[in-house]
Amino acid sequence: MNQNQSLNQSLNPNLKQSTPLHISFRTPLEHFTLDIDISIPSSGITVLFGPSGCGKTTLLRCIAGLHNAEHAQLSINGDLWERQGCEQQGVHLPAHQRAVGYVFQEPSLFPHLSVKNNLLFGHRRAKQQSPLSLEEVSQLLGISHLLQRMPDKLSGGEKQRISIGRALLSNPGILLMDEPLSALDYATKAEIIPYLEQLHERLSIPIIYVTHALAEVESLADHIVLLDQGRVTAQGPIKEMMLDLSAPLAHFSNAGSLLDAVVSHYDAAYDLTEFSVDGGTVTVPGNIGVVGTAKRIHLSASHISLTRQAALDSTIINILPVTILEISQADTAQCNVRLQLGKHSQILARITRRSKDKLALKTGDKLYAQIKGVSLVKR
Amino acid sequence: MNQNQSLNQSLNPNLKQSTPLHISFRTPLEHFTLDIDISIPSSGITVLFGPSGCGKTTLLRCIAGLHNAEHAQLSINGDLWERQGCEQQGVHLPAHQRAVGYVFQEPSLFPHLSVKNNLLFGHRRAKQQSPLSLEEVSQLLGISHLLQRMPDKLSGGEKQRISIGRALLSNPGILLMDEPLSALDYATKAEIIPYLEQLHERLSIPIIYVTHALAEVESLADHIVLLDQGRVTAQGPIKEMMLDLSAPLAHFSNAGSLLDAVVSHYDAAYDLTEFSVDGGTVTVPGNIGVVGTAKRIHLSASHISLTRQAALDSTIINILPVTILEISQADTAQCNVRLQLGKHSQILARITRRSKDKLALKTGDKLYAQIKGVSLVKR
Amino acid sequence: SQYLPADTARIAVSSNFTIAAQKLALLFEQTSTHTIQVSSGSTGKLYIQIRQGAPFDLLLAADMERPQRLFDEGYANTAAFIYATGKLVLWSRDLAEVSSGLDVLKSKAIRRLAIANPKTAPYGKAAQQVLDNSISSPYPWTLVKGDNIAQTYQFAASGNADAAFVARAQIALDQRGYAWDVPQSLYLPIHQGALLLKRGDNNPAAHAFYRFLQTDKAKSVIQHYGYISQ
Amino acid sequence: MLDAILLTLKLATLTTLILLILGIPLAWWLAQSRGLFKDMIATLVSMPLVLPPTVLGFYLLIALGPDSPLGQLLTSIFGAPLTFTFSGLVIGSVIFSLPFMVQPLRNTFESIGSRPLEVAATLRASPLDTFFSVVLPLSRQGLLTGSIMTFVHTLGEFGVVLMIGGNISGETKVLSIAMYDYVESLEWGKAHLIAGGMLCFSFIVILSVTLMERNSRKGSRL
Amino acid sequence: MLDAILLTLKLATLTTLILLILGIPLAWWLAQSRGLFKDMIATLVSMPLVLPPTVLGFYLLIALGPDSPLGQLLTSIFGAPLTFTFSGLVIGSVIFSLPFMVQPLRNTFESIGSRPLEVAATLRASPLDTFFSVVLPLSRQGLLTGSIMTFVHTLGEFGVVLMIGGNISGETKVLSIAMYDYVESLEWGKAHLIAGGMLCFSFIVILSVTLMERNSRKGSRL
Ligand SMILES: Nc1ncnc2c1ncn2[C@@H]1O[C@H](COP(=O)(O)OP(=O)(O)OP(=O)(O)O)[C@@H](O)[C@H]1O
Ligand SMILES: Nc1ncnc2c1ncn2[C@@H]1O[C@H](COP(=O)(O)OP(=O)(O)OP(=O)(O)O)[C@@H](O)[C@H]1O
Ligand SMILES: [Mg+2]
Ligand SMILES: [Mg+2]
Repeated sequence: MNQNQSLNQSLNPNLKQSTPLHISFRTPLEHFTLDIDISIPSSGITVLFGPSGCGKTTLLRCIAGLHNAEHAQLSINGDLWERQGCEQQGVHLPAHQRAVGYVFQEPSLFPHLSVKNNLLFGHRRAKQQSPLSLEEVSQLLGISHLLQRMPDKLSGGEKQRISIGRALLSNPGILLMDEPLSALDYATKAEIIPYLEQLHERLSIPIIYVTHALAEVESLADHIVLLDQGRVTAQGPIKEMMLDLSAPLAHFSNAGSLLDAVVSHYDAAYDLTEFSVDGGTVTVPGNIGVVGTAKRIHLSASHISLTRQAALDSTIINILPVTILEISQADTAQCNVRLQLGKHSQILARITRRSKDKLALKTGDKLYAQIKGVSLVKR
Repeated sequence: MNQNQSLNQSLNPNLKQSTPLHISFRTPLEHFTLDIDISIPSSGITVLFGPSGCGKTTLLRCIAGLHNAEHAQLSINGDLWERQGCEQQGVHLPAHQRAVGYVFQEPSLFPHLSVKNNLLFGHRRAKQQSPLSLEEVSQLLGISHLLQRMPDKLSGGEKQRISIGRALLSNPGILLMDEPLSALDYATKAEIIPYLEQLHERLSIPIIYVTHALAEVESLADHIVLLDQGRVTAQGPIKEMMLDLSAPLAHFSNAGSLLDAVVSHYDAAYDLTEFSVDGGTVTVPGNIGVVGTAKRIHLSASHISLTRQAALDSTIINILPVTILEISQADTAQCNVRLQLGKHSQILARITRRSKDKLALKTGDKLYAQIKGVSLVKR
Repeated sequence: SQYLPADTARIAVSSNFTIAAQKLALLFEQTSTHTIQVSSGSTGKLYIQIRQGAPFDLLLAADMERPQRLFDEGYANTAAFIYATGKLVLWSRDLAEVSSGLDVLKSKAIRRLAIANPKTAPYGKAAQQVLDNSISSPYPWTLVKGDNIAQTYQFAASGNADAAFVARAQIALDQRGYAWDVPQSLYLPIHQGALLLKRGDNNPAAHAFYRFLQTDKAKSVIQHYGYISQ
Repeated sequence: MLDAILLTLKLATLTTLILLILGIPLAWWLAQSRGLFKDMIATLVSMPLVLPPTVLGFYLLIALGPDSPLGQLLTSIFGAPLTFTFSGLVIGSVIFSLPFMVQPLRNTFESIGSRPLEVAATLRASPLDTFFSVVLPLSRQGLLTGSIMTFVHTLGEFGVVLMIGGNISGETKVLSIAMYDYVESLEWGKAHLIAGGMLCFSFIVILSVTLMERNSRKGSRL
Repeated sequence: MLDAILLTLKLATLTTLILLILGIPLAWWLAQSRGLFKDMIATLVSMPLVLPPTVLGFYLLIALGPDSPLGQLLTSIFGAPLTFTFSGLVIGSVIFSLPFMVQPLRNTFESIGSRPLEVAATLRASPLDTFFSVVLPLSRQGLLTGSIMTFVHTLGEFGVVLMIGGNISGETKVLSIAMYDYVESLEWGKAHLIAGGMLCFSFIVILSVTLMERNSRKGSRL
């Protein structure tokens, strides 16, 4: 049946794009068994998130064909890459025939090749010409001045950026990135993240991304998979997952929500961009893009305060009318409040239990959300 | 003169503690020259902060005696470790005679030793018995279950924690840590950071700490050194540096300030701890400590809003009266506002230029600071 | 290729006779159109090689035993003839006493005596016979054995052995040291056999050289090199 | 004498080349995940060293000779027996020098570890491609050591060569045999000359190769 | 015969041990940062292989003999000349097998790289301590290869041994000489026996050592 499917898809390239990736592995590790069975969208960035040693790297290795699992089923972009341990005939595409781009957790440059030849190693071997060029990628990763160096004379962050570039240039069908930005400074990250965002659209390939940095989760993720001790504890589209008060994300100390927004005005005098969001406007510093540009905005839950009346003489510039949809305990001291914004949007606020009682907040109350801490993230 | 000094100090061990570390190196790198000449306090945590490839690792290597600089002068805890390239007689303490604990940027466990023997490698060779025990350290780093494993079967984060443990157990006189927490998840970091904080007090040794994570800077740093292209661009005590509107830190998007606070009350019903700070009280979720405990609080500048009147029906629980000391442009759209709090404290707020003009804020104005986003950091 | 024009013969020569054989080949070539190629080796090796098809036409062995065996085994059509008989000498680089005979072997002057390996070298066998006939063991010196007669000479010539039983041929051209000719009565004669191999039967050059060996001219050369040749 | 020099160089070069061709795949196979069978083969590779060269030559002579099935087979293939020919010498030298090539190569291959291979695979390099573009360049030191040891050993070897070659000038009489002959026939002056020449020559060749390898490595780092 | 077997084992074991003691520091020194001088020494280490064993033996015989200053010195130290003694054999074997030990060790040492040494230094291990607690354990494969090659080569070597040993029963007559003698004197049955025995013995010894090393390595991973 699965073979039929992949047959169909190779006949119809459009269909191929929309087939979800099916990832299912079972393999024993030292202290527990990695046991994963998920389907993730075939486009966009899926973030793998979980504590140290929970099996993230092992999962990526399974997908890349570097770790042999006892039970496995893996279809990527409609092609069956692996099937082990079930009744049907085993399939195991060797690693070098899988079109993955893998950024390893530990820097893994070839010591005998210059930076340039490292970058071009996969590029030269790609089945189809990569739409990215060496110049573009090295420009963007800030490594143009390193091209002639040997890897042993590079700093940690330089090595990491070259690994990223090498994977990108190999024209992969799926990108596996294991904490690719961990050794980079804030400014470099801030340059690379938007590039990664664009990338998966330009190349229209799925990206599986491991990170410990919630900031990266929020700005990059379309889909999130939470792992613990080798098992999936929750997964889903990031927007929904962040708003699901029973899911783990809402309990993190830096919970938040994402909002779709369209640039509606640019105030050149103050260098402020105004977005229209469902149910109001949000103003953000800087010139973000021409009017009409669609963006995604991240609102940190603990930086949203709720008031019964809109304060007027405050430096808070973003004040939106909201309605309480749900209140739920976040920890012993604090509550998460899910709020309706406009017709179809929802945002999350984190307040102390005491404030909740003091203001006697309950479902259905109409309030104003004062928002500090807006950050732009995507699109 | 320097020799006199170190002579004096060896006679007077108390004096030794308070001699600042003198670190001065000049060595050519590929694209620029590392040229550093700083004095840092002999206790507390000094954070080295700077973009990828600016020379942080090289500086640590110089201090550890792993990189030979052309010009060098290094006195640690009152002992002269190195003197090169000046008129006086050269001194170069070999690396193994320098009591450093070095956590390398890349995991560097001995592949032939079990985790336990890796941890004990330096412990066994320490001149004096380390005050830390294997049990304590491995407990705290969450690696007790790994002791019998070989390093090739560990995850990236596990390796990193073991490297930290190994350096701690070697009973160092100075701890050099190169992005020690980069591969760790939020929860693990949150457990280790307070431990590192305690540590430098218990062991009373200086720690030089490289990181790209501002959260780590804020929670750990006593002193900060900013590097760029091999040169020091700014340095000083973290509290002052954060408030110095002309220094680079105040221009980062996540600028903030630190406040000393003492636990004054615990509200068991709502699980809230009240701190008294200079000029008011600040309430924080959770049970932080017994009344009287001194702590350090971090206030993120962009999460402080300023109002002319205190809003009463808001979920914001921390509202403090403040006076504007200084307003300065942070970027084209935003201002940093330095505020006087109580008699001796200062905090930083970040507002849009438009709000500043709308509220006609100027130096001397008395306002209320509404604070969301209080985080506890230290002590 | 290993097939030579018919007027070239390859002769396999026992190591101890190499120099003499080369001289003989030179003389032979002056008086004929044929060419001779000399390959040397220990007789034991040559025997094995011939059995394994080595392209030799003629064998000049160090003993009679192995040519005889080759003949018996059908590697030759005619039996071997004695082209030379070796003479054993007791030789020392530094000790003049050896010139006066075997008595020196009973004195303290000799700490190490070298002979060739009796198992593999005919001169060794002869030297062993001399010792067996004239001195009772245990010997007052250490007996060291060279792999062949050349090594034995090297032991003594380098001063590592005080004296050695070597071949007259080895000292014939070099007047260094002190030598004593061991009486023929003390050992069985060291007859060296020449064998025309089957391969050489069809080779005019081999035949010609085989005949040349029996000429007086050849015999005088052989004697010149320290062998007895009738 | 020029004959012998050329023959020696030809033999040493050919042996080294053939051993590179044979030894590289063998060593690579041995360096991959181990098992009892592989350990046994690896042990067998060292066996040529156990026997004295002459004895090994003796057995090779018999094995390649007209009485053995192998010898008969080879004779029917090559039209003539391989014993007492240059080809026979090459076979003998290859067998005898096998461990000199295989052991260092195997160690170097093992020291590369699996990471570079994994990285290459994720960059779409087939195992063969990986071998040539990653494994061999990372094994330069081992290749150098193996080649030098093989070359030098072939220069100096004479036991095997004497036995299966038969000391035929222009065909199988190499320098080591010539040197041996001179020592045996007490022409020490000539022996000294050859020994000195060979030592100087090898010293210069090996040193040059070492320096060239070092320079080219440095060059590739620029 | 038992004499010869014991003597052979004693010689091979002693040579291997001595070469471990001499070769390890030499290889380590060579593996450290390179220079022309080191490359020259490294090249010299290979030189014993260039000369045919008998010729090398011949020169050793002269060098250790009573005419040479070295020989006189050694004689005055040991009370008697070393030629034709077991000690002489050991010296010869050590010189001749030097490259077998040093080359693999040097390669392994080089493949360790500087990182483990740096880590050890920051953990207060002196260079010597680092050498024993880090370098040697990480070089097990090279030590094994070097020891096996040396051991095996000493078993099979007879050219040098014959020359400086003088084939004295119980003192310098080792198995390889015995084997050679049997081949030369056409007692092939006995030669086969010794050759077979030596091959089997070495095969078993090497295989066991290899397996033991593998197991102990696995063991230390538990
Ligand atoms: N061995 C070396 N020789 C010469 N230059 C080097 C060497 N190692 C690194 N460099 C260069 O020196 C500069 C500083 O390197 P360093 O490793 O100290 O940076 P870093 O501040 O630690 O960066 P990162 O945050 O990326 O680790 C970089 O430009 C790097 O390319
Ligand atoms: N080769 C291996 N064989 C067996 N177990 C392993 C191996 N490598 C890692 N493990 C164990 O498997 C578990 C998962 O490892 P993995 O590397 O996948 O973790 P991770 O989620 O990537 O963690 P980190 O964030 O620390 O990198 C860990 O407990 C680790 O100790
Ligand atoms: Mg990992
Ligand atoms: Mg660094």
